[in-house]
Amino acid sequence: MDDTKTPTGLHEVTVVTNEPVADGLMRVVLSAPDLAFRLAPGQFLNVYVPGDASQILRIPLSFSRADASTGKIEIVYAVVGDGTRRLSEMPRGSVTTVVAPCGNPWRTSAGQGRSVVVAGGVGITPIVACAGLLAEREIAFDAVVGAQTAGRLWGVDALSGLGAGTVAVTTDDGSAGRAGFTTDALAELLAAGGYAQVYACGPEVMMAGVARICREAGVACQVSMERMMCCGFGACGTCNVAMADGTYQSCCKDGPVFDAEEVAW
Amino acid sequence: MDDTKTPTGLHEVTVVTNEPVADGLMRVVLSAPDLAFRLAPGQFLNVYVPGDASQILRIPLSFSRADASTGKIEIVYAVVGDGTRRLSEMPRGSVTTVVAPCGNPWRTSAGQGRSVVVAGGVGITPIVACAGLLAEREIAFDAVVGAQTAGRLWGVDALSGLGAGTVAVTTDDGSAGRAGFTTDALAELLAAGGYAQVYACGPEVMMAGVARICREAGVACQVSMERMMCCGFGACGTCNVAMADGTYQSCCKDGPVFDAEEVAW
Amino acid sequence: MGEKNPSAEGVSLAVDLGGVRMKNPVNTASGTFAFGSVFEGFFDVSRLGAITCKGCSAEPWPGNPAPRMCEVPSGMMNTVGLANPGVAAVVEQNGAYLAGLEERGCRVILQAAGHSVEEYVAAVELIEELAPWASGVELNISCPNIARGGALVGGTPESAAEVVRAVRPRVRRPLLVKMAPVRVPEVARACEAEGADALSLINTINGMSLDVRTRRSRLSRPTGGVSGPAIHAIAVRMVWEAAGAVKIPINGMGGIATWEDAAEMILAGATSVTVGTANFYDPTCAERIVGELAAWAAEQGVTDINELIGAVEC
Amino acid sequence: MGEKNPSAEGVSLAVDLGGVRMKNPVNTASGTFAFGSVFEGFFDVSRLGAITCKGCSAEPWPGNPAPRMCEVPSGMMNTVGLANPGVAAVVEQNGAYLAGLEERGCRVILQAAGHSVEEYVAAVELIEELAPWASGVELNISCPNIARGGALVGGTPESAAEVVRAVRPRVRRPLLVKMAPVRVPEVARACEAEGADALSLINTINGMSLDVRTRRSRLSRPTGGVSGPAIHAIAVRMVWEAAGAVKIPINGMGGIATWEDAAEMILAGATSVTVGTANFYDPTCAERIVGELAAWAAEQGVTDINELIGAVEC
Ligand SMILES: Cc1cc2nc3c(=O)[nH]c(=O)nc-3n(C[C@H](O)[C@H](O)[C@H](O)COP(=O)(O)OP(=O)(O)OC[C@H]3O[C@@H](n4cnc5c(N)ncnc54)[C@H](O)[C@@H]3O)c2cc1C
Ligand SMILES: Cc1cc2nc3c(=O)[nH]c(=O)nc-3n(C[C@H](O)[C@H](O)[C@H](O)COP(=O)(O)OP(=O)(O)OC[C@H]3O[C@@H](n4cnc5c(N)ncnc54)[C@H](O)[C@@H]3O)c2cc1C
Ligand SMILES: Cc1cc2nc3c(=O)[nH]c(=O)nc-3n(C[C@H](O)[C@H](O)[C@H](O)COP(=O)(O)O)c2cc1C
Ligand SMILES: Cc1cc2nc3c(=O)[nH]c(=O)nc-3n(C[C@H](O)[C@H](O)[C@H](O)COP(=O)(O)O)c2cc1C
Ligand code: FES
Ligand code: FES
Repeated sequence: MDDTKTPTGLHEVTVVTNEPVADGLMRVVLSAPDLAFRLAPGQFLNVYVPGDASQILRIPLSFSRADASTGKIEIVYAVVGDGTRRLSEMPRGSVTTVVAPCGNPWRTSAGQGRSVVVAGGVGITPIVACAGLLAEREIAFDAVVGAQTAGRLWGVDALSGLGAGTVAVTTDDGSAGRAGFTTDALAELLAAGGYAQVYACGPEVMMAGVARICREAGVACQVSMERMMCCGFGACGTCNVAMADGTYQSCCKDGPVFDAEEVAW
Repeated sequence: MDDTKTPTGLHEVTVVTNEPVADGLMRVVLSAPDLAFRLAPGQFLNVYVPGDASQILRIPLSFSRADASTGKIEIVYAVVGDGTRRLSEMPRGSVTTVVAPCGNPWRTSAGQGRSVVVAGGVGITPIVACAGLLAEREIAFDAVVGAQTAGRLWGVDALSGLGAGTVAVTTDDGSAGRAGFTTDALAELLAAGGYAQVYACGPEVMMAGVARICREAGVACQVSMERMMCCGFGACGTCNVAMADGTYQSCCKDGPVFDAEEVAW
Repeated sequence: MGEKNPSAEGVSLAVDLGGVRMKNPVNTASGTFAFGSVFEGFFDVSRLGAITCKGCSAEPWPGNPAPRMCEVPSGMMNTVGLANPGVAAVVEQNGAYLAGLEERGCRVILQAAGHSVEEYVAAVELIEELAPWASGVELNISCPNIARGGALVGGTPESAAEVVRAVRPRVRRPLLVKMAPVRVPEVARACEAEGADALSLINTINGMSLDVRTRRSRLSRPTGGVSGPAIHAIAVRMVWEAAGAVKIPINGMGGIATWEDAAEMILAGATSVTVGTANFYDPTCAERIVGELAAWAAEQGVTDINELIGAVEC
Repeated sequence: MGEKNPSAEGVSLAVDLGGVRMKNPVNTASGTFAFGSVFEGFFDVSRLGAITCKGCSAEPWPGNPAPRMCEVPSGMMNTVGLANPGVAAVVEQNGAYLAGLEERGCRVILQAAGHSVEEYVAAVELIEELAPWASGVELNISCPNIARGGALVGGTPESAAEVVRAVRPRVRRPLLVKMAPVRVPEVARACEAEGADALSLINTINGMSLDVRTRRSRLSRPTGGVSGPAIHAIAVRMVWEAAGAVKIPINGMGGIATWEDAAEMILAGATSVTVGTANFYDPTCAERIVGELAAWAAEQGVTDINELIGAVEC
């Protein structure tokens, strides 16, 4: 046990709003006064969605904002299966529980140089949280945001609002920003030089590309990984991530934020 | 296959209203224009309640009214477990499916003499349907309605409205009508003489009592039985009712209405 | 999406289940489809590849008292106890319908049950005599052997072999053996060695559900058979083990309620896919799965569903 | 409602699990509770009767690649593959916490895993040497025996007996044997005959779940272990069979998520009731069940929970 961290516990939360923000993307705001102030950007919650007892496990979700003063937590999530569909149907006022805080936050260091945050798809959620952290610590940053298509894009305004220098947008089909991948845009940014750190979250193949580009450019890189999870707090051992040194680490306890260098891509 | 009956099939239904009518008792009205006209009093429906895939089976429910002209079906049901609780939460406009018509109707005969309908608890549902049938066939009837307590009583108005001569009410605690059981009230009625037929639905122990009283009084008696059911149309063989002749019959295919004389009580 | 064959119409669905030639792989499980006719109000039963009838014995069996079923998470338990009116009555009541179903292109499999080798022999002999129209005979070896203190006939390779050996020469049609979900590879090999033409699995898994207030079983017997989605993953594994252990085809079942469930069974090695408990709550699903499997096969880029049997890559 | 003892406070909950003296019957299942400490943020772990730690081997095992889990109806499947850092590292990292937990009144059971008789012996010898504070040792015989082509160590009475026989003399504390869910009465009797002090069951039931689009397993291995409510009724039946087959106490588990599930296990014959998969999604449930069992016992009119063990009436 790392005694410096808030231990993971069970918290009651109430749905404040739950609404679409893009095609297939929802934003839920939870009221959780006893939890919001304990959350650090990059950590996640394991959310119980009541209703269907045939789906026993909770749903791990990152958050984009956790506001200690209002006690509110914002989560942007994609509706991909039955659990997230049922979550999307939880009306204002619904009460449920979350297991939180789970995992480790993004690591920034005082006086850190200019950074880039890179989000692919719904990876935007912890990236907005990361941008919030950078803003708070007054670390300058640019952003790259990618989506399949314009309709599924979300987060550009949020990142701009948090003070991103430039926000480069890419879509697979070119319907917004430039056609192509976030990695292309990132490579161009890094080629310009002057960056100290990259933070990325998105599909694993994207993060592998980001890691490679950063390694080549000699820029430090942290990634937020996903795994199928049962518990979210180190009890089950199912969320293993293969490390470059041949060992496994647990995505929920040792991650979800990893140094890209340490992951076996 | 009995070719004279509408075969049991799958029908889409829409919730029109779903509201409490007494403590723990709800009334749902379903719109089912292609089904309502096929239902005969005493038959039942096997209702799918969507939402929780861990409960795979449908819920067998009798109906109190099925109106061919409006296409509406009324069901009064008790909230006893998770399935009926979820049914009670289905709002107006919800669409689901029912397997119906299931089972055999009450049997009346032309020119039949004065009858008594006896309902215990939620057994009232098919008894209201029976009263409707008697009214339609212009067969005079009296009624006995029992409940645990006044707050759980429903159906007196419905039966009066259908032309019941007297409606005797009993409650276990005496909070409405007379304290005691429906069987006591029935025994008194039959003692007065002049009855040709009794129709009963309620807890099995009540129906056993009704059957005994009718046998002693020499009055014909039909009962509507309940069993734990999987299918409702003769596919599974789990709804067996022990008969006086030592055989089993199927509650859903051979019943739910049985001649009380034939059942092994 | 497969490119080769985007249209489900072009896919050949016919399969050969140990000599039972089915126009498509969809079958129904014994005890969950009665004798077929009660489903005609839901769909044209002849659209199915086959139906398997409720198990029947030479003499009538009353079965167990009520309650015979209870619910468990994502499943149910039953203790029907193989209630049936005996082969002769079954054929008398359902023979015309079932013979007609064969003519309509749907294979009919009759199931024989017994409590001893003699009873099995008596049951199959009656079926041979009275139901020449049926395409196949299934031997349910998940019955308790009364002479052996109620031990499952199909509980060990030896006892399974004994009954298949006795019955095999008496059945001139394809003989399927319906296995209990125990010691699968060993029992499967024993049945194959004795001449079974195909194996049907799994039967229900024995379970127990207690009312903790009354301290009694929720059924009229201490235990009952669990079926439905709860057992599906276990069933797929057993079908995969059986398919790896024998060369004869497998009739796969256990918790099939959707086309994905059926497709998993096929990938795991099932030649036919058999809908059981789902018939009770989703009575049109068997017929729906026929078309959906065709669409899946097309999507997988095959022209013949047989190419997908056992095609799991692992 | 029982009249004799309406208050849960008056009920004695202590049970003796083959020499492991638990203050109440609630235990946690190996592999679902890590080494206990991660649950301290949810409740005071010392409120439980016992905890069983993740299985560990003499040498570190990496376990299987991701994905190690997938969901199934009312359950989940895992193929963690007994990943563990080895007994020495486990004791180094968790010894202080676990010894402290014993002092706080909660029994600690360490679990030993192996791929061969030699590996089991090596694991228990290390546990004996390095973890004297633990109240009991559980032998997980649901591991594949590498020398026997991966056949389950606990798959037959003979192979189960072999490993228990080798390990028994080396364990000076209560020895529990964690059984695979196969051939339960026979394997149970074999373990008892070799000197096991208690039996733990059931371990996960082997299952298979396929992605029908990619035709691959949803796990990194073809099969995995099914756990959770889906297997509960099967587990209760197996506990009942085991309790009927042996005299030593049973540590019952499989899909326990509520006090009713736990009470069923006790009625079926379990001395202790062990929460597994439910710890993942309802991490406070084990502690909650302690109090709820006391209330149930009071309602049943007993003053000692031991009166309810095996008290099913059928
Ligand atoms: C640490 C962590 C943080 C996450 N943060 C977010 C977030 O902020 N917003 C968001 O939309 N999603 C996030 N996810 C993914 C999210 O947990 C899954 O989308 C969700 O569990 C799917 O549940 P479902 O029942 O709707 O879908 P299912 O029906 O269970 O599955 C649908 C699809 O989603 C995939 N999936 C299921 N579970 C996971 C999982 N744990 N990780 C990755 N893919 C999965 C399945 O493989 C399948 O392809 C996060 C996952 C992790 C592990
Ligand atoms: C032919 C028939 C007609 C019925 N008509 C009506 C009706 O008009 N109105 C009404 O309120 N109820 C009726 N019932 C009973 C109704 O089906 C059950 O109350 C319902 O299935 C309970 O579902 P649940 O999920 O809420 O409860 P569960 O959680 O499944 O069970 C709660 C309690 O109800 C009992 N129960 C469950 N299923 C049945 C069943 N099939 N029959 C009897 N008891 C059961 C259980 O034993 C338990 O005690 C009828 C039953 C049958 C067989
Ligand atoms: C109510 C019921 C009755 C059954 N009767 C029989 C039977 O007579 N013979 C038999 O071999 N299997 C019988 N079974 C088992 C099914 O044929 C099937 O093997 C099992 O239910 C698993 O499939 P499922 O999960 O799709 O239901 C019965 C199952 C149920 C639920
Ligand atoms: C993720 C996971 C890991 C497990 N690891 C072990 C283990 O190391 N040793 C063991 O004996 N059982 C292990 N089990 C099995 C459990 O201890 C338990 O026997 C089984 O899950 C059934 O109980 P449940 O349904 O309550 O989970 C594991 C189960 C799960 C779900
Ligand atoms: S999800 Fe359970 S250990 Fe990570
Ligand atoms: S409920 Fe299935 S046969 Fe009656």
